[in-house]
Amino acid sequence: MATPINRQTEMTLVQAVTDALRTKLTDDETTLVLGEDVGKNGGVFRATDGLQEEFGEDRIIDTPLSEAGIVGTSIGLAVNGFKPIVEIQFLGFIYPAYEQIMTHVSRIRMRTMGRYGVPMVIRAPYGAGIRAPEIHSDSTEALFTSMPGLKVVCPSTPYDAKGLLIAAIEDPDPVLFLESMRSYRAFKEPVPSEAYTIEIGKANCITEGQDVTLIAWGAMVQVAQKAATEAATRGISCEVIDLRTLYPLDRETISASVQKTGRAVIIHEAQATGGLGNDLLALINDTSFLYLRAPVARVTGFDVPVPLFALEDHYIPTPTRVLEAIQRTVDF
Amino acid sequence: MATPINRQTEMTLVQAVTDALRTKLTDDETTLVLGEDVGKNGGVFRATDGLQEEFGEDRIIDTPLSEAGIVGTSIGLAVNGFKPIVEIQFLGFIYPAYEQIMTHVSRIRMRTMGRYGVPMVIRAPYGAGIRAPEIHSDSTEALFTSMPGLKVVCPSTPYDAKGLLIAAIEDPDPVLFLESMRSYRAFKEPVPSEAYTIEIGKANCITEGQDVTLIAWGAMVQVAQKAATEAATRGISCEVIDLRTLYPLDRETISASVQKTGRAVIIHEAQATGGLGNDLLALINDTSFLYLRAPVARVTGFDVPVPLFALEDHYIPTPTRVLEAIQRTVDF
Amino acid sequence: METEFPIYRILDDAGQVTDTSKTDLLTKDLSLALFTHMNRIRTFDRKAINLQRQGRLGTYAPFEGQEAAQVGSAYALQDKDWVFPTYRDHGATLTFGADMVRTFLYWNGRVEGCVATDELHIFPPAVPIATQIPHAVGAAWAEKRKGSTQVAVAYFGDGATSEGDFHEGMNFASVFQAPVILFNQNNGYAISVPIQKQMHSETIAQKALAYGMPSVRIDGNDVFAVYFTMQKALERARSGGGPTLIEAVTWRFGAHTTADDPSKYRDQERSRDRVDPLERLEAFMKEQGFYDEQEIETIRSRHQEEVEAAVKTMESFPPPDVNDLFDHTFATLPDDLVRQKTDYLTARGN
Amino acid sequence: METEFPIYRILDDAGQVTDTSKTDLLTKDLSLALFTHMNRIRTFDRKAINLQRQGRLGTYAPFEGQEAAQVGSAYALQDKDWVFPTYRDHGATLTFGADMVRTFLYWNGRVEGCVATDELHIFPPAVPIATQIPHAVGAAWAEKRKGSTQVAVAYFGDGATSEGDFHEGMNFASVFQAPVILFNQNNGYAISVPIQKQMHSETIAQKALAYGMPSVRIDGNDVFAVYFTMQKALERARSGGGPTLIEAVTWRFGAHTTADDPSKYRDQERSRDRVDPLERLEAFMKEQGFYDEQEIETIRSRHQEEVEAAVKTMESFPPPDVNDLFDHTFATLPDDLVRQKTDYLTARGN
Ligand SMILES: Cc1ncc(C[n+]2csc(CCOP(=O)(O)OP(=O)(O)O)c2C)c(N)n1
Ligand SMILES: Cc1ncc(C[n+]2csc(CCOP(=O)(O)OP(=O)(O)O)c2C)c(N)n1
Ligand SMILES: [Mg+2]
Ligand SMILES: [Mg+2]
Repeated sequence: MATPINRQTEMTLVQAVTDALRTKLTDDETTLVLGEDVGKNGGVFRATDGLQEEFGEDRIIDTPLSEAGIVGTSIGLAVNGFKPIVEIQFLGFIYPAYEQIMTHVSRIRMRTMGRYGVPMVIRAPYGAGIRAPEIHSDSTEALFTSMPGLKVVCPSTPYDAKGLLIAAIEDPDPVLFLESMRSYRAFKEPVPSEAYTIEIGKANCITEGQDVTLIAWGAMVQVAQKAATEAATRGISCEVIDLRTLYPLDRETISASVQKTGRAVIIHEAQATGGLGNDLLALINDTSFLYLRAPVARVTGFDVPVPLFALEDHYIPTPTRVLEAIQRTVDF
Repeated sequence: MATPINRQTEMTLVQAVTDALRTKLTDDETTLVLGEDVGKNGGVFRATDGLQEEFGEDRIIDTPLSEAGIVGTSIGLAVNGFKPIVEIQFLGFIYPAYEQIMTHVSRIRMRTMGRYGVPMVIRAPYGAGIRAPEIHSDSTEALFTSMPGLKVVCPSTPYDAKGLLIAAIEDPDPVLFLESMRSYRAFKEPVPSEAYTIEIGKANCITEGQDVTLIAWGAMVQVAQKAATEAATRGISCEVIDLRTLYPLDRETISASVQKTGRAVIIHEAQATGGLGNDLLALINDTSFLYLRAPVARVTGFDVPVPLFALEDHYIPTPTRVLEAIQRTVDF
Repeated sequence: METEFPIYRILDDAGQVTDTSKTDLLTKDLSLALFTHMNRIRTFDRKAINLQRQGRLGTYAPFEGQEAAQVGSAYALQDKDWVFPTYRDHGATLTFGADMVRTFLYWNGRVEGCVATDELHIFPPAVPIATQIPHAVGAAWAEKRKGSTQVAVAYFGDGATSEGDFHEGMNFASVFQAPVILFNQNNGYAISVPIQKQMHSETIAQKALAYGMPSVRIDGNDVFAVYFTMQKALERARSGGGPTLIEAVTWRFGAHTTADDPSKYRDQERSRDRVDPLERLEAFMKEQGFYDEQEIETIRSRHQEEVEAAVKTMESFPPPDVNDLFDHTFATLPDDLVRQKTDYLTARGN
Repeated sequence: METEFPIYRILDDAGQVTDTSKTDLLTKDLSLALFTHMNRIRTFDRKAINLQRQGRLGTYAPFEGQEAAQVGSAYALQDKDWVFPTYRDHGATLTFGADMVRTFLYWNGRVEGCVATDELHIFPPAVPIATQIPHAVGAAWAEKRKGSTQVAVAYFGDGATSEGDFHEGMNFASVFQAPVILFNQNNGYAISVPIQKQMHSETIAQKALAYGMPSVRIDGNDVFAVYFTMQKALERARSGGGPTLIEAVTWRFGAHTTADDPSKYRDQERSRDRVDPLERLEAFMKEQGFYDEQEIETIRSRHQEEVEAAVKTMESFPPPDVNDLFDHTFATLPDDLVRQKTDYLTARGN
């Protein structure tokens, strides 16, 4: 099938996910999509919409309601020639599969000295901000970035979503692919029709600036950008880094930026304690200590369970809170 | 039962755990011990040895091999008048219960606005260094310190073990109580026969020093102390802090120490990425930025799965590695 | 081993009595009481869907079609029993005595909606599937330890039986002979996944065989079958006979939630052909002469009023209190959390 | 539903044939082959315990008493099948073809011991209980997708049936009709916990009823019963008939592991009274005239030599390579991990 080069379509992030899945389902027969309601229903967010019609029930598989079963069975499929692309309906429902991911998905390559790998992608919508029911809004990425043997990726735009998802599917190692629900339909942008990849492990400096480095991912990138725009009106020039890959971290891009600006504000939805922000902070401590003109600031969720949605706007970092942190950092 | 005051017995850490359990089983009828092999067998490390004989099968309960079942059922017991003290056989086997801990144990108080609390203690041996089989040597404390609504405690001495465990059992909120296997029988010390508590949330400055603050917990406290002794011969004066409580962190003790010494080395068995060291680093960044004369150093496991035991000595931080970090920090 | 699991029913689809051994028990009082609850919760349910459509409520999980299962089971309980519902069981909790205003609040993302009325032991709805099953077992076990005759009920769906927590809860219930009722509403679907893809077993009831636990399969749309089966299981539990699994075969008429489009995965027209549990009960009542138009009309309008009043109260409820974001994380907040709270409130000018 | 689960056996305790329909199949060749494997793994097992006592091996999990179950099941497999063992199933994996030196290495904490020989598909032993069950289901499902006739076997104990992963694996196996054998060795104990405290069901076999899966309960100490039952299940799986649960009732003579003291929880004297599966087979062979003292002696000393040689090779194996601590975490190590490795090795003077 000859794909026209450079054709582009306006897509939302969730459409770009579907497009990436379709691309890989077409060109790699070993790929399978497994999950709850991914078939006829096309997934609760429609990320797999139309795929079962196109690729059949044999490749787009509605599983029982059983996260450990899905992931555990996919391990067996993965070591025996297939590439399972698993959808976990919401990140808050991945915990029943935690053991399988922790002791097997991430360790099988090490435990077999490379004889078996687990080329599995686990896709999971995450994050708050869409007035979802309880436990549907967790952003517990740090539970996975801290798991040796697993990569974690999180796109913030439709373009990145397609390129990163294809890269994740092609990766010989397991990748957790986090999709911000708030970003799913937040905006459209042109996405090339052909296959392309975005390298896992590389951050994206989306706005250059001189005074402060803002680091964010997923839905928080927009929050950071808004704060940066506002900061500009105050004469503060922010460099905005979209992390894209949460593990492994892009040490070069981050340290280069912080060494230039001398200041950093990290923004994430997860709570402060145990958040990925602390890994970034440690990276900056290790690489850029002498460049720092102010403590690294973190704007995060609070150290409380993600609340029911009536209070979620108080929980999620806002441009205002980011701006306050920028100002504090600059004023230090 | 009149307990003689100030009587002391030489005990190992694991004996102190048993003693604390016996103390609370005696004075609080709502306490129950649940776990795999905790009954006749007295636990695989003998932490519950003799308790079933003393308190009966009704209070010291051998459960099915089912961590989610143990924790899930204990939630029901806890909200309905009992204080379950759960033994998870090794921290590496807690993951099947991760969902129950993550979405229920830690959230029920918040979700019911305080109507129901979960006064549960989960005890788990953790850590490497005893040539144990695979998956028996994890130290994934950060998966729990990052969970809002849960406290995490880790004693490094028999005295602390008894006082902290009693405090944990008396706490109205759930506490994960981590017991270093390497410390279980490492040494004995006098432990008072009567009940006493050590406040949760307070660190213990066990050695005062001027040049560098060493922060450690569990088995790493001894490693830190050895390094401190060695450093002293080089004329470097180390302050050694035994963290005792891993969540909530003792901000005052840590920041006061680092503000005095201007340098910090954090030691833990878990891997660097996502380790609790990063929370400590963030705390120091937030409180003591201007006092720091060198980047905070971390001596940790590597970002790899805990290896099978033939390689574990390379994985676990050693006094030598700590000493190198101390020297690097002082020389910075 | 009891291994045949025919569907037990007292009324047939048309409301005719099929188990005549029960005829004497099917009194007017009982019929009317059950009808009243079923009509009340249906009124609530329809209103909630309506409010959601108008943007006055968050995503909502309707239970229309499952009223007999929920009312029949909850009505058999005693006040001091424990109820562990899912997100679809507010019909049961309302019947048991949950506050209607708080039930609405729950669906508006208000944590106040998680807190049960007064002395009732109703857990907040379990959202992670099947996780409430071990909780119910533990609470029931606690009652047994106390020597009381109270029981716990875990509500769960057909899809929930696939989760490990279902299995571990069933096993604990049987090993410790906890006085718990495992009340399954088999509505044929877990969101879009039909039961044939969920399991290879013919019935859910037979799953109890794995645990040496008594079980029964009933017509969950026959409120009498539900009520009397539940009663029997409760008696067994209260008298030390241990747990029972009840499979109540039912049907959800509407969407999985208001965010769901069932026409993606099933023919909604044909779905609507099923016999409505309320209509079935009405047919029975009419046949027996228990159905007084005027009386029924009074009940209906009473429920309309009650629901409207509850909506009003819900909508004039004090706005969410940001303190609640922090204050219930621990019995006593750690210093650092106090600091986070203070910083946040101070910056917001509080 | 098949609901009675009598224990199927071909030989009785004394080695007398009870299922005479099988007599013709109980040939000398088969007897000797099974005997050979059983004797071989027992020799290995006893040596391993010995080495552990001398501090030449780490904590070790012995399987004495379970040789018939492990040999009978593994001997029925084809080379290209998949095996998912636990920490106690190296009797099965050795029979299937695992390397003896590597098996020793495993118990010395060497990751090399996790890597199967050549083309054999043997997963590293599952230490977290029951987690291997879904893996086996997935691997089997993959074979089915490829249109092959290969199967996967999951080995697991009685205690494992309590975990959620057992349940989820069983359900997937049945829903997707995976060609997998769920081979349970019910040795009566999970460490110290007797099966009566582990479950309320009379048998493990009956747990298959929950999944509409065929199952059978057999005397796991009768190597013929194990072998022929396994064969039948394998044939079913290979010909598209889906999964089978086999409950092989057996007994562990020794400790749970060398770190365990069974006298804490059971009478080891009485435990030793059980009929030894090897002795039972020997009795049969003697009765049939299959037992040639000299031949047997040759086999025994061959195994002694093999095991001694393996120990020697194990003990002269190259020392652990610190590179292996890092190198297999990912197919390509991330920069930061390379840095961690280099820093560490440099500081150590490498
Ligand atoms: C652990 C977990 N996984 C997935 C979900 C998403 N989810 C919500 S409801 C549902 C289907 C539940 O089906 P069933 O148990 O039959 O109950 P019903 O909704 O039909 O009442 C799913 C998959 C969840 N809430 N929890
Ligand atoms: C998830 C998990 N929990 C606990 C343990 C500790 N443990 C190791 S073996 C064992 C008993 C297993 O019993 P069974 O399944 O009957 O197998 P057997 O040891 O008898 O062969 C336990 C509890 C573990 N390895 N994994
Ligand atoms: Mg359902
Ligand atoms: Mg066993």
